[in-house]
Amino acid sequence: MKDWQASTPKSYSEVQEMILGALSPPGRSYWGAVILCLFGLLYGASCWAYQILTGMGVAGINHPVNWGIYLVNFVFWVGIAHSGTLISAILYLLRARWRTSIARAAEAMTVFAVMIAGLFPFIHLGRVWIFYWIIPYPNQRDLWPNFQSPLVFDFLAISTYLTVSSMFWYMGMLPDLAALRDQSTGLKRRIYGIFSLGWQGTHIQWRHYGTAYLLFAAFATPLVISVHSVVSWDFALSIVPGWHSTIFAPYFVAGAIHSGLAMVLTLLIPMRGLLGLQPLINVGTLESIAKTMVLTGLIVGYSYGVEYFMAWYSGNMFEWDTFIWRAFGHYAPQFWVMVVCNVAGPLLFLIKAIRTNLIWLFAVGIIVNIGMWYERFVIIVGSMSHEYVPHAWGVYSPSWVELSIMLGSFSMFLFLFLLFCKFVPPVSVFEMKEHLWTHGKA
Amino acid sequence: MPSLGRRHFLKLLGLVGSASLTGCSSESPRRLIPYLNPPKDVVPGKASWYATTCMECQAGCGLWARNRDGRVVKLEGNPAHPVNRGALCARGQAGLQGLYDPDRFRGPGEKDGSGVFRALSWEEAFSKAAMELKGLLSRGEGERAVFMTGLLTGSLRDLCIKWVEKLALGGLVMYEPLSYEPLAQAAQKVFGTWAVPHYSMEKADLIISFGADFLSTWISPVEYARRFSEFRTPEEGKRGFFVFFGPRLSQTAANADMWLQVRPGAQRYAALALLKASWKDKEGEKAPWPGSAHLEAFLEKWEEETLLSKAGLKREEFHFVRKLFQRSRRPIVLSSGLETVDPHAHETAWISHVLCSLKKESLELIDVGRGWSVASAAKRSELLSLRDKIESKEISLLLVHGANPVFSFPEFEVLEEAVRKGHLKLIGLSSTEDETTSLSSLILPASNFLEDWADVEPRPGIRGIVQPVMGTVFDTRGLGDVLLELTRRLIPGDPLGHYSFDGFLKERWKSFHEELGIPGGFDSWWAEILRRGGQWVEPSSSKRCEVASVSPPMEWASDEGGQGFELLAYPTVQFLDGRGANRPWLQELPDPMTQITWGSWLEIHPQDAERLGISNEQVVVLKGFGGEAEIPAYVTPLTIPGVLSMPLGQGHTSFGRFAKGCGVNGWKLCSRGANHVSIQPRALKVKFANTDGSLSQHGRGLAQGMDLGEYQEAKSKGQLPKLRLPLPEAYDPKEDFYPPHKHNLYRWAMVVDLDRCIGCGACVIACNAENNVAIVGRELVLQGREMQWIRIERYLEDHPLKVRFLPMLCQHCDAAPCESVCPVYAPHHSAEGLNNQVYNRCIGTRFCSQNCPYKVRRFNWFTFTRPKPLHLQLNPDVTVRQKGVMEKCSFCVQRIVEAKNRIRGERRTLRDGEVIPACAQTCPTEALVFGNLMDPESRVARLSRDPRAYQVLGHLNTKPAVIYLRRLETRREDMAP
Amino acid sequence: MGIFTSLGQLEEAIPLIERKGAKVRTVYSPIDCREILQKVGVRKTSPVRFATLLGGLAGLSLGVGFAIYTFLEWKFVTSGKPTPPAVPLVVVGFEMTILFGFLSTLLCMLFLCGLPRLRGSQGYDPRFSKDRFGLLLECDRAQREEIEISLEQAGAEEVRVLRTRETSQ
Amino acid sequence: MKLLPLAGIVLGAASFLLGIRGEDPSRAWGSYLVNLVFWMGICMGSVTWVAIMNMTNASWGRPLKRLAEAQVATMPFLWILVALLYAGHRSLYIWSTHPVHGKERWLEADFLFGRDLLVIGAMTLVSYFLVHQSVRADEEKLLGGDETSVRLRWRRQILLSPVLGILYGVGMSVLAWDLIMSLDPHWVSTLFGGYYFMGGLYSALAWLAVLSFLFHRREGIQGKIDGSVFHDLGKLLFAFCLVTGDFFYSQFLVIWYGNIPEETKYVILRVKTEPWNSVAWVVLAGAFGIPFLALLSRKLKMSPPLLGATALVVLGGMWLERFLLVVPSVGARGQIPLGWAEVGVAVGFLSLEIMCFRWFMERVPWLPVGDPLFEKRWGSLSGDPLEVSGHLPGSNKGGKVRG
Repeated sequence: MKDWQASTPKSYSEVQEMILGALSPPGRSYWGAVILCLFGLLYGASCWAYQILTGMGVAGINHPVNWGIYLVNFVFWVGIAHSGTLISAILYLLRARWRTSIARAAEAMTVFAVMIAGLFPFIHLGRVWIFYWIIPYPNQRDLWPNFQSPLVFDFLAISTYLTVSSMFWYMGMLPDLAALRDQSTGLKRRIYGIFSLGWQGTHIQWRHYGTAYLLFAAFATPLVISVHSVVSWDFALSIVPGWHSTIFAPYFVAGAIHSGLAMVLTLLIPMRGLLGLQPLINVGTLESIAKTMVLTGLIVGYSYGVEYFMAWYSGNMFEWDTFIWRAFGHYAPQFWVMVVCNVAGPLLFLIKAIRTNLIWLFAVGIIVNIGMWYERFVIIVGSMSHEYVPHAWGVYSPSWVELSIMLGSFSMFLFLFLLFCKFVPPVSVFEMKEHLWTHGKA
Repeated sequence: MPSLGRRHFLKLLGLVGSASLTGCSSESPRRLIPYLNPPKDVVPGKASWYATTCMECQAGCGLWARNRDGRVVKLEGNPAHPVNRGALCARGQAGLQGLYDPDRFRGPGEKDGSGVFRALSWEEAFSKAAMELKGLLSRGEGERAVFMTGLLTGSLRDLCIKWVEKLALGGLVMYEPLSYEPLAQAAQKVFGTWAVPHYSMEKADLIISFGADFLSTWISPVEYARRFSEFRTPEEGKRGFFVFFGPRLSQTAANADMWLQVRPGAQRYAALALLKASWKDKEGEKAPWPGSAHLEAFLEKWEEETLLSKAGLKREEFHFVRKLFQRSRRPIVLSSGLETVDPHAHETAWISHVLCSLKKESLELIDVGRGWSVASAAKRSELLSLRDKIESKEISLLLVHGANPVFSFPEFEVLEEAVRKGHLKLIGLSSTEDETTSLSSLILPASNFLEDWADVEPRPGIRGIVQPVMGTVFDTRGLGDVLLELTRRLIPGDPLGHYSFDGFLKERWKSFHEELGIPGGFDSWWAEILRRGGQWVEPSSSKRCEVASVSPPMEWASDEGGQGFELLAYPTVQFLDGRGANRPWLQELPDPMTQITWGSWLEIHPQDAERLGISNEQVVVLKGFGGEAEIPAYVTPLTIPGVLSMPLGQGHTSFGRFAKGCGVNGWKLCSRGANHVSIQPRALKVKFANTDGSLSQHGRGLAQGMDLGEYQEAKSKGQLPKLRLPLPEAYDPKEDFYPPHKHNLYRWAMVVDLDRCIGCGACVIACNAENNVAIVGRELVLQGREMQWIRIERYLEDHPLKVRFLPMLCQHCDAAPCESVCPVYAPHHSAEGLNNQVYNRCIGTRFCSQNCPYKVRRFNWFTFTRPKPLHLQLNPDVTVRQKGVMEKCSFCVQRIVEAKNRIRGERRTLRDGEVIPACAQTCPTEALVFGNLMDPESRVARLSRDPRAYQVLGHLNTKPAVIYLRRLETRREDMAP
Repeated sequence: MGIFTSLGQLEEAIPLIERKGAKVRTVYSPIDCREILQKVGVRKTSPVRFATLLGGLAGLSLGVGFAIYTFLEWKFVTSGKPTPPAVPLVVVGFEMTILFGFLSTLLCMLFLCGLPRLRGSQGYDPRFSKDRFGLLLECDRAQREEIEISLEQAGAEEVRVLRTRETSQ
Repeated sequence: MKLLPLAGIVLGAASFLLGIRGEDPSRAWGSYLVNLVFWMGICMGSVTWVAIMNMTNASWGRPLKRLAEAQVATMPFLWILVALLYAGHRSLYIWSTHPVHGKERWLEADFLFGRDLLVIGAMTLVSYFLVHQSVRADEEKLLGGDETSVRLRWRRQILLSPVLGILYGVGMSVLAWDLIMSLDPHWVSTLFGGYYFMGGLYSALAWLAVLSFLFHRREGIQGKIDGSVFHDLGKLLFAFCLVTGDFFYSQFLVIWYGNIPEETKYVILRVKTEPWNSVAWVVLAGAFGIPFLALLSRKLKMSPPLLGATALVVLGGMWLERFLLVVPSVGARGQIPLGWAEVGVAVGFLSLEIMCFRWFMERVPWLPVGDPLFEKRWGSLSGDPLEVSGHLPGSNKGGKVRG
C-alpha cells in the first residue's frame, strides 16, 4: 500500500494546483461533447413527451410483460448510484485510504445516477401527470398512499437517498469550494463564494465538520444497503416465479456495488487522463477497485447458482420452469451474456497483469456494465413473460421510444458528469492535504 | 316511419322512438332536461327492457333489449322463450353492433356507373324505385323482376309473398347460405316431409354426430347447447355419451366423449358402416317399412371392411361405437347437412335419419312436423335456375334485402357481370352495404330488426314478436313499410289493405288470437304478447314421427377422384356464414379452437406440413375448383392428415371497415361436391393475431378433469373438496400470516363448471357489451394488448388428443396479490369481497397486473375510441376508461348496485340469483353461476361443496372467489358393454 | 495574529504563546487537524451527535406513527394483510430515521459552524484555504511585542496586528 | 483444573447417551445438532475471519489473530461429530423415513453425509494449512529464522485466505441446506445459506470478543489488546449484528408478504405459534436487540468486560437461534424441550471447545510476531491513541464489505 504515494505532489499548494488546475477553461472538444450530450438528453425528453401524449402503448410493453426496459434502466441506474456512497462512506468508515482520491467523482456519479434512476419510475407511469398521488401530501379526502406497497418503500428510499447523497457530496465539497473562492476572482469568486457558504476553516468549524462528516458516513452506509434492498423488494415481494426469492436483497446490493464499481472504472480511467490526475488517482487505487469487483462478482455468481439450485430443490414446477426457460428459452442469449459478463468477466482481475492494465480495467468495466444491464433485463422481462398461466405467456421487445429514452438517460448522465469535471474539484483537495499531513508524520 | 304507424306504436310502447330520436341523452346531459313530461317508460337514467326476437340467424332466439335514455345498450336472452331460455350466443350479443354499424346506409341513395353514392330523399328514392318497376309492369314484364331476401318467416314473409303476387313479379327467392337442404331432402325421403327436423337431445342417451357442429353454429346452437348440457348433466343419473365423426376437432368435437377421425368425403361411409352393422337389430319389426328390401339389398352390396377402410376407421373403435348404438335405447344421429363440410351431405343425412329410425324411442325425439323454418329457404336448384335466368337476360331487375349471394354463393358471380353489362339492375333494400347490395344502383335501406316490427317463426308453434326497441339510428324504414309504400305508388288505392306494416302484422296476430280462441280482448292479449315477446305452445305430446321409406337413394354419388387435399370450410362461431364479419366484437373474439382473431387461416396437420415443408404462419397458395387464394397455414393437429380446414365468413370485399382485409372467403374455394385442392407454399409469412401464449398447459393442472366413476363414488361418500375459500374460516393460522377479515352480508363468488362450458365465447361478447370493453384491432392483438375481461383459455392435451376450455376472469381473491402492491390503493378489497379497481385512483404502475398470477388485468395502452355511432352502445352505468389506467372484471358491480337499489326499502338481503353478471346471464349451458358465498344455501355455496370443486393455482393461497368444477371424463371401459 | 507555513510549527507555537498569557481566539487551517483541538483545549467530538440522535428518533416515531395513522384512516384491506401491518413498517421507519437523522445533523452542524456566513471575518486570509495556517491571538497591549517576537521565533512566516475591539484600549 | 473440560465432555456424552436411550431419542439428537451447527459456525467463522483480515490488510486486529486461529483445533472433532450424526439421521430427518418426491436423490443419507463430511474436511484442511503457515512464521521469527521464509509463509497465507473465504461461503451454505433446512424438506429460502454463514461469523466474533476479554491481561500479550482494539472489535460486532438482522428481515419480509403456505408454514411455526414464539422473541432480543442498543455506545465498546458481557449475550442469542431453527422440526411439539439434558449436551460441546483451545494455545506463540502487518502496526508503537485508532490504511470491518 505504499506505492500509491509514488509521484504524488509533496506540498499542499502542489496538491491544490494539480486538482484545481483540472478546472482550467475547457477546450472546444469539451464543449462539443457537452452539446452532443445535451441534444441526446433533449431527444430523450421529447420522446417521453410523445409517450405522455399518446399513451404507454408507444412502448413495447404488453400483457404479460407490463414492465419493460424503463424499470430495467431504473434498477440499472440505482445500481450505478451505489458505488459512490459505498466508496465514500463505507470505505471512509473502514479508513481504506485508496478511497480518498476517487470519492468525490464517485459521489458525483452517485448523485447523477440517482437523479436519472428517480426519473424512470415516472417515465414508466401510465398517468405520470398524477404521480404525486404516491406522495403522502395532506388532502381533503384524506387519501394516503399505501404504506405497505413496495413502490411506496421505493419512493421513500429513493428520495431519502437522493437527499442524503447529494447533501453528503455537497458538504464534502465545502472546504474545497472555499479554496476555489479564495483562488478565483470576479463573478466566479462570487458564485463559489455563495456555494462555499463562507467557509473559513476555523478550528471550531473543523471540529463540528469532522464529527458531522463521520455521522453522515455512518448514515449513508446502512442507507445505501437499504435502498437497493428496497429496490429488490419491488420484485421479491411479488409472487412471480423468479422474483419471489429471499436472497434478492443481498443479491441486488452486491450486484449494485458490482455495476457501480464497474461504472467507476469506466468513468475514472478516461477522466484521470483528461484532467491529468494520474498521480492522485493511480493504478493502485484502480487495482483495489478491481479486487473488490472480483468479490462482488463472486457474490453475484453465488446468487445465480443458489437461485437455480433452490428452484430445482424446491420441487416447485413453476419456479423450475421459469429458470429453465431463462437459460434455454426466448431470452437465453441475454441470460448467457449476463452470466459471462458478470461472473467470468471480473475473474480476469485475479491476474495482476490485467488488473493493473488500464485498457483491461476499462474493458472489463464496460463488460460488467453491459452484463449488469442484462441481468436486470433477464430478471424483469424474463420472469414476467413466462409466469403461471401458459395461455398468458408472451414475449416483449423494446420499442424505439423506449430505446430513445434510454439513450436520453445516458446522455443526461454524461452531460452532468462532464459539467462536474470542469466546475467542481474532481478530487477532494483538503482530504488529499490531510493525507500529506498524516503521511508526513507517519 | 309513416306517422300513422308511429301513433299506433306510441300507444303501445310510449314514445320509445321519439325518445331516441332526441338522441343519445347520456352523451350530453343537457339533452335530458327537455323531457317536459317524460314518457312513462323512458325515465332518464333508468333502463327499460323490451321483449323482441333475434334475427341474426334463423334460430329466432327471444331477446330482451335494454333501453337506456332512448338507445339500446344491451341484448339479453328472453328467459321465457322456448328456443334460448334466456341465453344468447356471441352473434346474438353482437346484434347491437349490427344496429350501430358505422358502415350502415345513412339513408336512401343511388349509385352511378362509377359507384359513387348520392344521397336521396325517401320521396325521390321511392319514385325512382317505383319508376323501375312501373317500367316493367307497364310492359307486363313483371316476371322480369325478382325479389331476393334472406330467410323470412311470419308476417314479413306473408307480406313479401302477397306483394310479389300483387305486382305479379318474377318471384320471391329467400336465400339462406346455410339452408341445410340435404337434411330436408333426406327427411323428405325417409319421413316423407320436407323439413329440417328438430331434435330433443336432452332426452337421448347417445348422440352420434357426423360433422354437425350443433354447439357452435348448427341450426340453433343456443338451444342445442342447452339441450346438450341437460343430456350431459350427471345429476339425472345416467350421463349421455357423445360420439363425433368428422375430419376436424371442431368446438363441438372438442366437447365429445369420443372423436373418430373421418375425411369429409368419407363421413357417409362411416355412417353407412354403422347402418349396415346395426340394421339387423332394428326395433319394431312388426311394421316393416317400405323400401326395407331395397335397403337390405343395398347394404348387401357393401363389405364392412371396405366401408371401414374407405372411412379410415379403426375397427375396434368402430365396434365400440356400434355396441354403444346397439345398447342405447334413445340414440340420436345427426349430420352436418352442409356440403362445405361434407361433400356427400345428402347421403350422410339420409343414413343418419335411417339410423335414428332404427330405435322406436328415438323417433319420439325427432320432430319433423315442427321442423325448422330454414327448410323453406330457396333450394339450390331454384338458385341455379335464377342464375341461369340472369345469365340469359330473362331477368332485368333484382330487389335484394338481407341476402348476399355474391359473397356466399360462388355461382352468383354472374351478377356482377350482368350488372356491368347493364342488362340487370339491382335495387338494394338491405340495411348495410354488402357484396351484393354494392352492385345496386338504387338503395332504399331497410331498418335493422331492432328498429322495426316483425315476427319470427323459427318452428311452427313458436311465434316471436319483433318490435322496435328504439327509434331508427339512421334515416331508414322498415322493409314492410317500404314494400307497402311501393305498392301504393304502383297500384292506386290501398291494395294490401294497410298503410303501415305494423298494422298488417297486428291483423295477422288478430287472426291468431281468434284461432287460438284466447279469452279476453285482443288488446290486452297483444300487450301481453309484447311483454312476453311472443306466443308459443309447447307440443302437448310430441307425436312419434313415421318412417315413410327407407329405400336407398337412386344415385349413390361415386367418390370423385380428386387429388391433393380435401378442403373443409366450416361456418364459425363469430361470423356464421360471414354476416357477422363487420362486428369488431366478433372479429376480436378469439376462435374457440385456434384462438386467432381478425383473419382467417388454413388448418393443416403437422405431418402434411412437414411433408410439404410448410411452417406455421407461412402463406400458401390454395388452388381449387372454386379458384385460387393465398392464406396463411396454421399447423395443428386439430385437422386430420390429408384434410385442410378453413373458417368461412371472412374475406369480405365490401362489407364495412372492420371486415375489410380480414382473411379469405372460404365460399369461393369450396364449391360443392368437388372440394379437392392443391397447395403451394410461398416464401412469405403472416403473423396470426392469436391470444394464446401456449397450446398446452404444460402439466400445470389449471384446467382439471375428473373421472366419472371416481366422482360418483366421492359424491356418494359425501366427500368435500379441499378448498381455500374466500371466507374468514379459511384462514389457517398454521399457514396464514394474516388474520381473517369479515365481509358484511355478501361475499360474492362465482362457480365455473368446466363440464358444462363448451367454449363458445358468448360470455366474452356479453362482457364486452356490458362493460364497455375496448376493441383494440389486429395490430394491438399482435402486440398482446387485447382488453377482454374474460377469456376462454384453450389447452390441448395429446394422446389422446383432447381439448380443455378454461374460462378465466378476475378471481376476486380474498388475499389478492394485486392489491397491496399498489401504492395508491387503486385496487382494494370491498366489504363484500369484491376486488375493486378504482379507475380514477389508478396512476398506472401496472404492478397489480404484474403480481396477478392469473394475468386477468388489462391496461389501457391508449385511449381507445369507437367510430360513431358505435359509441351509442356504451353502457352509461360503466365508466369508459382512459389511457394509462388498469382495468379488469368487476363481477359486474354495477348490476350488484342496481339490484341493491331495487330492493331498497324491502328490509331484506338479495336473494340467490337476483344478481347475475353479463357473462353468466348469457351462458347457454349455465356453466357460470354467480352468488353470495356467505349464504350457505346459495347455488355457489352448494356447488363449492361438490367433490369436483377446485381452485386454479389454489396453492398460492390467494383464496380465489372463482371456484371451478372439474370436467368429467367417461372412461371408455366404463361405457364398454 | 500569526501566519504559519506548517502545521507542526503552529502546534508547537500554541503552548509557547499560552505560557506568555495570550489566549488563542481562532486557528485557521486548510485541513482538519484534530491535534490542534487538543492543543487549544477543545473536545474533539462535538454536540452534533445529540442532534443526530434526536433527529433519528423523531424520524422513526414520525414515520411509523404517520403510517399507522393512514392505515387507521380508511382501514382498506389489501391482499388480506392486517391494517396496520407491523412487518412492512420497519422499512418506512428505517428510511425516515435516516432522513431525519441526517437532516438534523446537517442543520445542527451548519448552525454550530455559523454557516452560512455572508461576510468574511476579520483576520481571515485567502491563503488559509490553500497552504497557510493562521493563529489568531488575543492579548493585552503590554504583552504585544513579546508575543510577536515569540511568534516569529516559533517560525511564523508573518505576524500582523489587527486592531479589534478587544485588543485595542 | 485441567480435568474440568474432560469432566464436562463426559457429562455431555452421558446426558446425550441417556437421551438417545430414552423414550425420545429425537430430542437428544436435536440438541446434539443444535450445538453442532452452533460450534461449527464459530470454529469455521473464526478462521475465516482471520483469512478476511489477511485479505484486507487489516493490522488493527493482529493481536487477536492467534486467539481466532485457535478454533482450528476443534475442526477435526466437528468432522467426527458430523460423522456420528449419521447414526441419528433417522430420528432427525423426516426425509430419511419418508422420501420426498423429486428430492430422493439429493436428500439421501449416504450422499448427503458424504458431501458434508467432504466439505468440512476441505475447510478443515485449508484452515489447517493457513494456521500452520502463520504459526510457523511466528516460531521462525522468534527463533530468529531468516526473513525470506517468514515472508514466504505470509505470501502463502495471502494465497490461502481467499480460498478459505470462498470455501466457507459455499461450504457453509451446503451444510446449512443439508443439516438444517432439510429438517423440513418442503421448505426453501434462497438466502438461508447466506444467513447461516453470516450468523457463523457473527457468533465467531462474539466468541473472539469473549476470548480477548478473558486473555487481554495475560502475560505476553498484555497491552497489545488495548481499548482501541476492543473498540474496533465492538464496531465490527455491531456491523455483523446489523447484517445478521438485515438477513433475517430480508427473509422474513419476503415470506410474510408472499404468504405462500409452502414458505410460511416453517416460519409461522417458529415465530407465531406457542410455545416457540416466546423463544423467537428472546432470540430477537439476544441476537439483535440488546447488542444493537448496547454497541451504540462508544464507552461500552472500549471496555473489555462490558464488551465481553455483550458478546456473551450475543452467543446466548445465537445459540437459541440455532435451537429455534432445529428443534421445532424435530418432533417435540407441546412445550419447549429445554431441560438438564440439553444443558448437559451444551456443556459437553463447550468443554470440548475449551479443551481444544487450551491444547492449541499451549503449543503456539500467542502473538503473530511473524506477521508483517503486526510488525507494521506494533513494531513501531507511537503511543499516540489517535494513531492507534487513526489514519492507517487497512480496514477493521473488512468482513463487512466482504459480507
